[in-house]
Amino acid sequence: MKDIREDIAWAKINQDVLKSLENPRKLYWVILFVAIAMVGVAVGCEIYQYSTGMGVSNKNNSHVWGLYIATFIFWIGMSHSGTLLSAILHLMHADWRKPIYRFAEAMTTFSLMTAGLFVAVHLGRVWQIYYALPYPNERGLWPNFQSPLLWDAMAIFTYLSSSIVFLYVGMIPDLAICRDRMHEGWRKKLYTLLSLGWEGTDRQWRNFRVTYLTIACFLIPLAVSVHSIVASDFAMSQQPGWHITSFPPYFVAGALYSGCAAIITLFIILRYVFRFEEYMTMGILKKIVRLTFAISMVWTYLNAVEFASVWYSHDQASKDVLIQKAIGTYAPFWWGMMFCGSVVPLTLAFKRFQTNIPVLFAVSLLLNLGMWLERWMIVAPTFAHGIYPWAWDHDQWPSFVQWGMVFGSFGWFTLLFMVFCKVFPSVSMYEVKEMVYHRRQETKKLEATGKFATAGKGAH
Amino acid sequence: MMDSGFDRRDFLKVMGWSGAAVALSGCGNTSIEDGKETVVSYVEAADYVIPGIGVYYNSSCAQCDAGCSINGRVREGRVLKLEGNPASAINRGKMCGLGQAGVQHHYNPDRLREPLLRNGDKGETITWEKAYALIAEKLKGVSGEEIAFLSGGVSGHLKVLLGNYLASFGCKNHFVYEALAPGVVRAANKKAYGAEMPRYNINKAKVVLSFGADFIGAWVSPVHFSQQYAQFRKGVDGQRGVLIQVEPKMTLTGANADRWIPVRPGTEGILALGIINALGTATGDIAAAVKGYDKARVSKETGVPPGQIDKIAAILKLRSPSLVLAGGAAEGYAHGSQNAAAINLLNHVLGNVGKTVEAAAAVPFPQMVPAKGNTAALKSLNDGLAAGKYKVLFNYAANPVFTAPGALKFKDNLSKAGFKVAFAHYLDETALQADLVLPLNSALEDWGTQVPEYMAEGAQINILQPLMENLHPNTRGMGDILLALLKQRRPEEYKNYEDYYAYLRAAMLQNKVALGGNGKDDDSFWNETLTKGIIKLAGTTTALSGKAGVAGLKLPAPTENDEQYPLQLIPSVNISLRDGRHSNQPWLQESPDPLTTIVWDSWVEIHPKKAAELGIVEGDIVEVTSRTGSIKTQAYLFPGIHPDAISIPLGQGHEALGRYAKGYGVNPFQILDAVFDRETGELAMYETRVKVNKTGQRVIVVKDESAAGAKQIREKIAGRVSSDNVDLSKEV
Amino acid sequence: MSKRHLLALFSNFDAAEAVVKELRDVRINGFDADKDMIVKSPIEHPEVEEFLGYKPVHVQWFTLGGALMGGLLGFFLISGAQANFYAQIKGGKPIVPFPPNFVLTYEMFILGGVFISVLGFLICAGLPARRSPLYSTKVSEDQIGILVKSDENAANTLKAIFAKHNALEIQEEAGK
Amino acid sequence: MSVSNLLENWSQFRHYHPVDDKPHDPYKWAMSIDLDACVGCNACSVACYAENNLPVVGKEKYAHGMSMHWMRIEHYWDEDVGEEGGREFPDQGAQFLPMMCQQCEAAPCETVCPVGATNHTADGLNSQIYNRCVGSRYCEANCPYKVRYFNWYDYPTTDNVWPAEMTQQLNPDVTVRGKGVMEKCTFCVQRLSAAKVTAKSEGRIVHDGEVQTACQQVCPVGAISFGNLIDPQSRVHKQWRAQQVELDKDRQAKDEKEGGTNLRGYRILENMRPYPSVMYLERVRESAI
Repeated sequence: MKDIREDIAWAKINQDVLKSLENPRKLYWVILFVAIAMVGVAVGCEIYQYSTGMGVSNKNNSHVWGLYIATFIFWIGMSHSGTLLSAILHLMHADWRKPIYRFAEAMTTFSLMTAGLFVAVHLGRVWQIYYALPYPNERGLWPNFQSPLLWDAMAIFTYLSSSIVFLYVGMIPDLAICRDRMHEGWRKKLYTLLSLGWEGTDRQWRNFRVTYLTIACFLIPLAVSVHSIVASDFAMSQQPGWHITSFPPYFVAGALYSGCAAIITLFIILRYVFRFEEYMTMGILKKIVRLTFAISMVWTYLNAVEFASVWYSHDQASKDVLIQKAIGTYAPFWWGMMFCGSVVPLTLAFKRFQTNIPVLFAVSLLLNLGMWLERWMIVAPTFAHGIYPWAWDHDQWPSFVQWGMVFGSFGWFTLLFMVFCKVFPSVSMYEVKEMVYHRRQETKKLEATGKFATAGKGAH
Repeated sequence: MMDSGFDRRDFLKVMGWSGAAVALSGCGNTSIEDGKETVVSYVEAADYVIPGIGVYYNSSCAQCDAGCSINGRVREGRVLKLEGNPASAINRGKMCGLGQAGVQHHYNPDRLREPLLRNGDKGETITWEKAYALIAEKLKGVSGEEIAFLSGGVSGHLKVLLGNYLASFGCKNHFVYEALAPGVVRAANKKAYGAEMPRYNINKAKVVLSFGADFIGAWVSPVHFSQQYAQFRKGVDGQRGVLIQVEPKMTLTGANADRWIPVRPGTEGILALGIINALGTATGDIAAAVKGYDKARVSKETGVPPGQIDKIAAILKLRSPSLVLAGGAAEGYAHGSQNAAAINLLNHVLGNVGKTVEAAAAVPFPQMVPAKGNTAALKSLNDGLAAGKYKVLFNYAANPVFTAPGALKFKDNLSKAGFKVAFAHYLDETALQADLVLPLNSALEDWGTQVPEYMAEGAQINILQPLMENLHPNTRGMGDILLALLKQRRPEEYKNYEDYYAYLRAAMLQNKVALGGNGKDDDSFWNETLTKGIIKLAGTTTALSGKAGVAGLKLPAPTENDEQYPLQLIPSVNISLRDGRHSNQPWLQESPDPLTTIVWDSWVEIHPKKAAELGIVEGDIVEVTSRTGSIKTQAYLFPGIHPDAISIPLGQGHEALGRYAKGYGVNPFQILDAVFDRETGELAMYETRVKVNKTGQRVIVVKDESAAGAKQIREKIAGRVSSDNVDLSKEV
Repeated sequence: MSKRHLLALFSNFDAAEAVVKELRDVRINGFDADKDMIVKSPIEHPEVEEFLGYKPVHVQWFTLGGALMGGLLGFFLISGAQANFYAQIKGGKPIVPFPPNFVLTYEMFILGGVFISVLGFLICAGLPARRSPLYSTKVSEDQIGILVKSDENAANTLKAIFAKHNALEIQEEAGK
Repeated sequence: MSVSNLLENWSQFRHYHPVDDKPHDPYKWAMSIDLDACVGCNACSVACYAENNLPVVGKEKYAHGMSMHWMRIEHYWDEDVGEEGGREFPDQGAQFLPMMCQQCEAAPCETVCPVGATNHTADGLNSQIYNRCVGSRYCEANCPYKVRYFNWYDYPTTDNVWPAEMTQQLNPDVTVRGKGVMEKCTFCVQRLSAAKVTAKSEGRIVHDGEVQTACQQVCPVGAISFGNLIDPQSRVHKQWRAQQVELDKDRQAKDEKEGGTNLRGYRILENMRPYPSVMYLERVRESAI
């Protein structure tokens, strides 16, 4: 099955993609409205928590972190898929990434923006959040650079800004297309401004290629560092269940995993909503699905490694935490995580499911659920069953405030993403053209060598 | 470079705090900004006000009757914290949590501020003049017999004034009622030693065998005993003292014992005799009396294994002097006096009398020594009320409606009294029944003298002096009130005393010589006295009559099982709430019970084994029913209790008193049966038998203890070591 | 003598390539193939570079510089901040600990690298650029454009060449 | 200025504390608690409420585990009590343990604070800077003893925490903490600094017994002793030395000895290398009874 038809006319590509920028259908408005409503819920919760105190989120003095941190990790993780597709696959010249990397990158950016909010929401005195910024001040005070939380802040800032830049640079040629195709109006002005007068001259293309490559090279180690830093929030501490060597790779794997799952979800949605069957083809879907399956197995392995190493060690405290995860208060969620994360992906191993949209949609959602549970199961059980028995708490169940924020964060993400899809082309037109072009060249070569009977008909 | 940095920081800190002082005065009614307080110029401040500096004044703690001397920190005319006065032989600069909370009694938002006169079921504010006039009017043509004065333990000049006031009517009905006073033990001691409260030298003893005397927690003079306990543990030349605690429900003292012996409730006396028997040192009629108490029988009746009895006897023989104490758990039975007698007998047999049990010094002013009393007094008052004998009833520092055993129906009888006057700090359960309620100063605003019942070395009189101006303009000291009332009766005698302070000063100066002020001029003597806060006296000691008598010593066999009410109810004394008069002090409510760490509530302690039988788990709401009544509260599984007994702490379950007390927990006093000690007629607190039923509800017990249930897991947290492996003599 | 622009559009790269070759070979005065010829294409297409001949790209130098600058800045900012006069021990670790500083230096290294290379890109690619006199939106769709600049008199020869390679469309600047 | 400072004092900035650092000078505040004396009466805890303006959170919040007792009295039963085949009764009593901030020399809470609100001070305390705290609660998450307490609500403005009258009892030397900051035992730093300032003005160092913590001052059994560990005259110094417990060791030499020693000094979770400043003396159990 082909990733894409070689004979799509370039002009048609422009039309099809640009159609996605035209006036939205009713469904779009419905989704948008729902998203806004969800955000509303979160805002309400935050106002309540801000004015009353962190207490309303129902944590306690030994159980100081909750869903905020867990969901924070979840969103950070989700952001890694974009980098995977656009950077890693780019370096590997896997050109099937081309039709889908744009929205993946957008996903990266927006999930980072969502994650960032949780840092703020989590703070007891969010109004003092600027204390954590390294800026010269008359008090001669600086944040504590030894704190993994600060590394987080730094890493996330770097990652966010870099991926925004990456997204933008990669979009310049398309913005030029939009500029040329759009009728007068604010959009035209916007695109004219953003496309920086791009005309696709040889000089521009030359530098463009090199730049894009360099940033890609930077983004890969960056992405890895970001999630291993998030991992060190836990691994650097002394708490049982956190102080584990394999955490950084484990987190990175988990990140790629949830990212890929999310890509499948959005792939399917976009394909349906914007009628992108021509570009987001089954062939590509199949490839992502296989990739996801592979990563899910990596994740499963690292999970096993973590348990094994804990079990093998003499650290009784860590063992107890592990046991508590399996049989304690959090057991249902922990087993849920194991099921969603390691069992559900097995369906992806079957050919007939690899292209079955409804199944894939359900599975991808389950995988994401599993990954969210994973993050929660990293944070909570250690507090419930730490080193110091006297402080073991009585099963802190997150209050509606915490749930509300988590709920709202999905709305926030959707909101950003929907707006993006209407303002910017969510499929990279020029790269799809390249893809089509190269495929055509290949078939030509094959014909020349007489291997192929069929001739891909040229567009002109 | 670093040092300079550090100096700067220290400096900043200090600045910081004075800043804080201002900042925090912003979060209260003292804020100058909201104009609730007039700005005072410190140019001509009163000499005791040094802005930003805490000054300390000596006074006395009135939270319980132990009579600790305190040292109050005062700043900008506000008392901030109470610390112990090192000069006092009783507490030597130390304090207990209850005493610390004195400031919260003083600053309590629920304190009474105005005299209240009953108007229907509401109280309306009246002036003091009106109140006094009203009292005078009500007393007109009322004979002495028709007046009753109920009070808690009073001593010092207050007692003198009170006496004089009652005498002015020829009234003999002064009922002194302290719900938790060791009435039976006093009587037993009087018999055995010739003194109600001899001095116990715990610190001199090598072994302390305590029958339910919670001397560390809440018994007689805990702070003093705790200090002795510390010395006792250090021991002489590293020979650490051994504490054996015999009681059905583990008290704080039991929790600190080397051996805690869960004896079957009520058989303490039998065990004591059994030990005498096992000692085999007794002669004559004592030997004859204990002959029957061989190990087999004693062990069978008390549930203490024979080996245990041997061990106790052995160590008592080996290590002398020892000390045997009889406390709450031993006296709270119909045969309480017998128990106590048997236990005291043990002291005689061991020859402790004169060594660890010594004669206490007494103040040479008999009229000032504390008036004691227990439920027997309340009972006779109750009978009187039931018979409608009393036209006027005064009530001071007692809350019988809350603390009287339910079986007495005190509240109903109280309504039969004609005119009820309550002198109170809070609108407590009893004050609510009164017709006239007069608001009192807190102990930190008041003048007074105090004579502790339990005297440490030598005798002493404690001075109470105000640590600050009246918090509320319309409260009065009890002394002032009595004086005012006396002036109604005997204007001539008292006209020279403009207020209680004047009276007190005059009275003290009268006895200047006796009080050790010989040769000093009045002012310097008086100032010295106030500065010290204590007057130490040689005191008079009457030697103990060391006669060991077994006459009339009969111990009943343990009560056989009562099918209907299978369990023994032990109303335990919580170290900070005691009889509940201080339940409205939030620090006490939130300081966890040491053994269960439960806060803000009541609970039923049940042994896990028994609980398993009854199918009860922690947090089950159970109904505890006695012949008198029933209460519902949460269950707590507690290994430190005899399986045939359950225990509910006293002090909670207020229906009034204030925001921090009302509606928290239940009041076990309500379900106590009217069983009294045969000899003294005091309440037999431990004789109430109950049954326990599940109600089906379950709650999460609010406690500090974690889900781990007070077990050490993995890491060594609280270390312990066998006495063989330590050498205390080497320690600093 | 005044110059004027010509823009020719071609349907595919082969045609464009042929044109470029020819324009290089023919000697037309007032027209220098290296300077006066710009190829515009809708896709990033390596072959274009091949037949246009090698032109150097300098972005990577910006990258290198940026990364190093970021790294150094990062390390000294952090260590300097740790060592200011409020220096205080934390957790018994040295006041200037290497592992954390390494992590942050690493991040700053990347941050610098990314930002400066983008800056480099804009500079090297001459963006944002003023729009060239002749432009066809076809270029951003599916056609390859060749923009040349020549003297009046050379224009016709150039047109001829374009026509020969059946240019789809030839635009020319209005004469002055 | 900072960078030059960095280069000048490079060697100083590279010390590990306390293992290869010079000892605090002239002060190192430390404590020792005799569990054989401690009777678990809670007086220290109440004293702490009085001295340090701790809020009384009330039943509901206490139920949620939001209590603010800087000093908590823990009690433990022997492991075998109530277990299968174990003893039915805790007939050797309970074990009480006053637990408060251990003022670790290498405190796990310090490194992780994003804003540096908690530091190791020159006199060996683990300080908490309330107005710098942003409430990330990472310190508590990483505290092995779980002795840090977070202001989940704004207690000064919460009903019945400090009614108008009771605000007059608040200690002006100690700030009242607002919503969203972490707090913990300070070894009564307000008293320490006052004493240090006095001493400095008299050109001497604070001598033993001159300054007491609130809990030490009130303790009826004198289980707590507190003072300057460097001062050879101080009781704490003598006790630590007599017990052969060394501040900068993660396992004490005496514990390596064959058959052990007759000493009962130990520090809790020493092996995690926080180097706590509080030494506990094991409770003694009589073997003859």
